[in-house]
Formats: sequence, C-alpha cells, structure tokens
Amino acid sequence: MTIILGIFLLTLLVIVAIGIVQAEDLFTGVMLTGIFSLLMAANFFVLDAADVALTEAAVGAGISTVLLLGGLALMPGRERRPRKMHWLALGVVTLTTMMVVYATFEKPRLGDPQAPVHQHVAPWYLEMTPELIDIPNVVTAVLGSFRGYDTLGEVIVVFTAGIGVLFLLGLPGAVGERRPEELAAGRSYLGHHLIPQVLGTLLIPFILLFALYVQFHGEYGPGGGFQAGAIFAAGMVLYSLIAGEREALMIITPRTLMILMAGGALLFGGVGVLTMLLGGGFLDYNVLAQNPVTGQQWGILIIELGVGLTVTGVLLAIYHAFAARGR
Amino acid sequence: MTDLLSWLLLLTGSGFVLTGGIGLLRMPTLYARLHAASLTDTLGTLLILLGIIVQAGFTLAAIKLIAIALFLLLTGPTASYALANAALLSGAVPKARLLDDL
Amino acid sequence: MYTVACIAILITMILAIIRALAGPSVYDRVLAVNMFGTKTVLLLSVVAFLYGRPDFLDLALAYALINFISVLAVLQFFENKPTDGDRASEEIR
Amino acid sequence: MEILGLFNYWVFAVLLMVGFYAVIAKPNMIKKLLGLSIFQGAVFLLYITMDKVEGGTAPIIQSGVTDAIYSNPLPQVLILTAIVVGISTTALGLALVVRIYEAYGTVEEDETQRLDLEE
Repeated sequence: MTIILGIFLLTLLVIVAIGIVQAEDLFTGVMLTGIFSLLMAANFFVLDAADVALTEAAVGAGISTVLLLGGLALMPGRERRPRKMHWLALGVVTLTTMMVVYATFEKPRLGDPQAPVHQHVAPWYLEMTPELIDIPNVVTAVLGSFRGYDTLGEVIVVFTAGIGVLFLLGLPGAVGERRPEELAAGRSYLGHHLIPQVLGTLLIPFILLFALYVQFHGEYGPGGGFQAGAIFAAGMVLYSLIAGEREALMIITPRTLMILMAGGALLFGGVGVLTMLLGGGFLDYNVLAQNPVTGQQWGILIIELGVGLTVTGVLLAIYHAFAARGR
Repeated sequence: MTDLLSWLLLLTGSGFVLTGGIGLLRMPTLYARLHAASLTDTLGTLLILLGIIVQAGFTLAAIKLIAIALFLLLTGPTASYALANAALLSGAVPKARLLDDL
Repeated sequence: MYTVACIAILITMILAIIRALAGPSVYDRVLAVNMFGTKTVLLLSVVAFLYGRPDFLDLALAYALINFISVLAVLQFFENKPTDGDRASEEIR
Repeated sequence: MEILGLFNYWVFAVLLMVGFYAVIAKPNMIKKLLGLSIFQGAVFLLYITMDKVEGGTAPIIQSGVTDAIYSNPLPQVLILTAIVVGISTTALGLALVVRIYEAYGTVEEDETQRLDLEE
C-alpha cells in the first residue's frame, strides 16, 4: 500500500514539475509550484518524515506562493518566447538523467534496513536520545543538541539571506517617514472585502496560537523553531493582506523586525557562549543545569526559540520588502 | 454500529469528493466549475473527516480533526469567494449576465 | 475502509492536476490549486489513521489553517494589477 | 517488485534534470528560479528517501512501545533546515531579479546581455 501510494504521488510530482517548466504564463508556473509543494509534503509524510512534511507545509502553503506573487507583481507576467525547445540543453539533460538512473542501480532499495546510511550515527542518536536528552522527538534532539553547530550555521544563512534581500530592496521605513498620501494611494490590501476581513480576523489568533504550539511542542511531536517561525510569519502576512501593510508594520515595526532577525541568531550564539562561560564546550548544554539532562532540555528550548525568532523576522522582513516595492 | 456509520460517512464523503473532481474537470465555464468544486469540496471534506472522527472516538485526535473540519469549513468558502472576486475584478463576466445585457 | 477514501481522494487529485495544467484561464488553475490543498488535508488525515499515528494530524491542521492565504494573495495580486493585455485575451470561456 | 524500490531515485533523477533544464534553457529569470526550486525539491526527495526504513515510523519515540522501528532522523534534520534556507535564498534570487528588471526593463537573459553590449 505504502509503496503504491508513494509511486502515485511521485508520478504526479514529475508531471507537475514538467508543467511548471513548460508553463507560458509565469503566474501559472507559480500556482503549479503550490501544487508541487503540497505533493512534496505528502511524499515526505508517506516516507515517515513528519517534521520535514510540517516544514514544507508551513513554508509552501503560507509563505512561498505569497513571496513569488509579490515578486511577480513587479514585472511582466509572461515569458517572451514561449515553448521553444532548446535541443542542446534537452540532449544534455536526457543524457545526464540516464547516467543518474544508471547509477541508482547500485543504491540500496527503498526502506532497506541494511543500507549504509542506517549503520553510521543514526542508531546511536536513536539509542542515546532517551538517555542523554530524554525528549521523545529525536529529530528535535539531533537538530538542537547533537548537531547544534549545523543548525546555528543554517540560522546564520537564513539571517544572511534576509539581510541580502533588505540590501537589495530596502525595508519600508518606519510608518511616520512616509507621506500620508503616498500610503493612501497604494490600496494594496483587502480591507473592502468584508468576508476575508471578518474571517481573517477570526483565524489569525488561531494561526498564531498554533505557531506557538508548534514552537513549544516540538520536543514531543513534529515541530520546532523553523516550522513555528514560518507559521507565525504566515499569520502576520495574512494580517497584512486583510488590514493593510501599514497596520501590520505598526504592530511589528521595521525596527522590531530587525531586532527579531538579529536577536534570534544572537540568542542561539549567546547560549553557546554561555555554556563556554559555565565551563562546557560551545553549545554543550549539559552545564546549563545541575542535572545534565535538564540542561539539555533547557538548551534545546532556548535555541529553538532563537531559531523561531530569526525565521519569523527574516520571512516577514522579506515579505514587507517585496510588498513595499510594489507601491 | 460505529463501523457501519463510519463506512457510510466515508463512502458518501468519497462520492462527493469524486463528484467535485469530475465537476471541476467537466463543467463548461469558470463559474460553473467554481460552483461544482467549492460546494462538494466543503461537504465531502466534512463527511470524510466525520467518518474518521467516528472511528477515532473521543480522543485528542478527534479534537484535532474537529478543529481541522471547522477551519476547512471556514476557509474553503472564503477562498472560493476571493477567487470569484478576483475573476470578476479582471473582467471575467459570468455568461448568464452577458446574455441579459443583449 | 480508509483505503477507499484514500483512492477517491487520489483520483480527485489527478482530476485537479489535469485542470491545473489545462487551464484555460488562470482562475481555473487557482481553483484547482485550492481544491488540491483541501484534498491534501484530507489525504494527510486519512493516511495518519491508516498508519496508526494520529498524533501527526498537526500537519493537516497546519494546512487547514494557512492554505487559503495564498488564494487571498492571488486576489490582492489581481487588485493591484488589474487587467493587463496579455491576460484579458485568455479570459473566461 | 524489487526494482520498484528504486523508483524514488528515478524520480529524483528526472526532477533534478527537469529543474536543470529550466535553469539552462529558459531565458526568463523567474522561470530559472522556479527551475532552481524544482532542483532543490529533487535533492530534498533524495535525502528523505534515504531515511525510510521498512516497517518503520517517524522518529518520535512512543512511550510504552519498545519494539518500534524508527526512520533515520539525520537526513530529516538536514532537510528540515534546508527547506527554510531554500525559501530564503529563493527570495534573495527574486530580489535580484526585481532589481535587474528595474535596471533593464526586462527579465529575459538574452535581452539583458544585448543591452549590456550596446552600452
């Protein structure tokens, strides 16, 4: 059953991917990217990766379509020369596909417990997590503690990408800096649509609450800072859509966005420095409390919070940068 | 008894979901497709989720499923509204109204 | 039992993808994407029970909560960019 | 049936190359970005395929269950972070394209090259 479901979803994935590449209208391409992301999440779920599927869901449903549309609104929506085949490229691509497919015959089959990837550190993680950290979600344990350096690096990358977007597009200034008529001219929100407005106002608290649940429940079920940050940002994007960007920027001001972006990464790094000051290694949470296991749990809780803050800040700042450019 | 009820809900739900899919594919105009897809979407979804809730009994999972059903019940029609509005805004006039104008 | 619902949902997914690829107007595609989103929520809920790990319903909950944001973004996109010549030509049939 | 165990890898290969085709053959930069995200998706799929263990379940330890088989947590950690990094970098690319459009008035690669040569 599982394997048939998987094959089915993967085939759809390939069809949609070809559809994206062949779409003449870029808007169509962006919409198909939405389906691509949904299929990806379903595939991850079928392959027993609940955390990854939740991340794909949070990012794909709430953020990526909105961002791509925000970029597309600033430029013409069509490719100039639709549907021209590039024969050389097609040849190269076909040849490489065949080579990669040939190479896969050496790979272990799907789900083979003897595959090399399952022989290395993974069994150790699965075995030692209950003893050393004592939280049910091994993915969170590996993310926060065993491979904390990695995660810190990724957070810095996200932060850098956010800074890069702000360098290129500029963050909208504080609300006072804009002339009122300038703000009134851009009717870039859905305030006059009553139904989305009422419903959005109703749902935003639930979305934000759910984001907090995902953030702090990450040690017990699928979730964590990355997912929670994306969901929280999606909630604020929804607010920005229905109440106007100006209102949204009054709640989370550009200054606050900066503090969120940098603060999260600093919090993460700060925990590392703190553990060093307390006599442990960098990001060695054992020293944070009397009991090493409690220390580990505290450390993971704090760094996940840092991750969540940075991801929220970066995604929101990127959204506002694109939206402000459109006015 | 529970099994029978849950079977019934899941089967009718699946029927509605399929009808919606066929309607989405086969209806002749955009607004007809919108109509076919949005109505069956809400009903079929609710029935299937109810069918699972009956199976789950009174657990945390059931509460989550009720929340999912509630949110889908709210967001589905809103999305349809937003979509129809976007279509209308960019000048796609329903066919029936075109006939009236003649 | 879940398998029947699963198959119905998967067939509907194919139909939605055909509509999304065929168009003809952009709104048909958005409609198909939206419908595909609801079907994914259903599929995830059903599969979570099929696998016997109902604690993974969080995933379906996330989709149920935030999937319609993209449709609202589409509405806003067309409000800001009313009718450009390209799109008017492929209007509704 | 045994050979179907490789199907995920074949899909990975095809997706990878579909994305790559968009990057090298399509002149439109937004299309290139979409191709890049397909490419990214293919890599995610490869990693997540490797985490699957037959008869296993997601690596969230169930209390009271001792004989459960869990899938490999390591690829999941790598890809979980990579998805968020992926959307940030896509946004960065999109920002670059927006600036290119503002400077050249087009997002077609060959046209920007021609405009560069004319200067």
